[in-house]
Amino acid sequence: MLLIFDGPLPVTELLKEWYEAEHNKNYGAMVTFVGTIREEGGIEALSFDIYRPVLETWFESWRRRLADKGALLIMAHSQGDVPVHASSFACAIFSPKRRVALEMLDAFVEDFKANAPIWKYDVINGRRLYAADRSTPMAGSGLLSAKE
Amino acid sequence: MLLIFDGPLPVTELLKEWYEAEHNKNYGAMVTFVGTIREEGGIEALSFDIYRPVLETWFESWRRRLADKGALLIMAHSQGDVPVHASSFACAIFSPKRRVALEMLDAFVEDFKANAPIWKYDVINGRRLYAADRSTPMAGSGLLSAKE
Amino acid sequence: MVTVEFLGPIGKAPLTLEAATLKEVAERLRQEPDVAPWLSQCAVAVNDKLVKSMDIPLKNGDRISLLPPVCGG
Amino acid sequence: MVTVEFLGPIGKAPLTLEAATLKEVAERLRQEPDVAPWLSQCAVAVNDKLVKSMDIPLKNGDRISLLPPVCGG
Repeated sequence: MLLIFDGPLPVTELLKEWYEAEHNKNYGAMVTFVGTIREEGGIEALSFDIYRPVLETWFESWRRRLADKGALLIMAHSQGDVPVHASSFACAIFSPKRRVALEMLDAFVEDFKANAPIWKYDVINGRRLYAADRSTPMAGSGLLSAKE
Repeated sequence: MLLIFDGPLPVTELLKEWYEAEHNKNYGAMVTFVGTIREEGGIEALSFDIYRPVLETWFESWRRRLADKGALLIMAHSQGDVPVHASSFACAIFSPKRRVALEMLDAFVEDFKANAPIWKYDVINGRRLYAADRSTPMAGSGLLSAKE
Repeated sequence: MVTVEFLGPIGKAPLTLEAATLKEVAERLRQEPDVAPWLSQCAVAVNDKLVKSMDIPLKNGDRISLLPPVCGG
Repeated sequence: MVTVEFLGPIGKAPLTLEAATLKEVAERLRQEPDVAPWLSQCAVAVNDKLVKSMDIPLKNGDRISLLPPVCGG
């Protein structure tokens, strides 16, 4: 399940919904990751663009990878502005085995940072500035600049 | 913060309290682990004994290790009976950096399984049977059987 | 005719152009001064599927997307 | 006099005995048939502090705890 919200995530409601929906399905472990906007560099907020069609394909490949291990993957992300100290990203993995949950949480979050088609902007004095210095080219970038 | 509950953990309330207390303290990442009782081997419940003085010392050394990295560690565990599909263990790490959160969650949970002074029993037909096959000798075990 | 769209911070309106291959698209985009600097950092999708090779035949109506460096979370 | 307590599943009431060292405690416990099989699997705490060595002097009133294999979570 992939959820997109306009603005901050309702984190406590999401965690509650996810736990209540899954705790009785015989998973032994739930792990979660929540990303919250840090106050730094004078920002008021971060702002996000998402390209949903490619995000859905990327998420679906992870969902299947987890399902093959008997585990369930859920994530939520914000688009638009998210103020300092609010949260823009939450995910959960439910798994029969704790090792799968712990290892896949790490692998999923790192691949999310590197390959999910989401763009981040600092919001400073109401202006939206691309966070180029914190961004990572997706796998396969540079194809159209290749000389052959 | 180390919390001990008689019986099942109120998971959604704990996650809500922890997130609400910490989300505005400029941690960028929250990770959590929740352990839930699986229905297997005909059990009604698991039951737990805790030796609190040694658990507190063990937890305090982890709390300090995390604090040295700027991170906050919280955990809750049940004592007594916890029915199938209810939860007996929950922990959270709040950290400025996601790598610290993800790596320390894994390391903390694994050390918890190996060295936290908690004993597990299957509850079957109302009888409490030590889960010897799933238990691990703590670091330094066997001291009193050593020949010299 | 194919359409090229520029996602996220590139901030450019879509282009419509004649191209039979991705290589022809690349040649054309290298001539656009507001796009050329992005090319080395962008992933490419054809009809929302990421591609790893320029040897992809294009057909009328195909949609090519340029995805610049990302930072979710 | 020191007290030896048996945690978790060992299920035995505390023993009180004369011992000046952990080594003397070990010698005594090896003679208890309901405790001896646990010794190779138990960690040991003196006054709630885990110890790694038998060279620990004991004093009157010390409390020794045996901690059998654990499984929290």
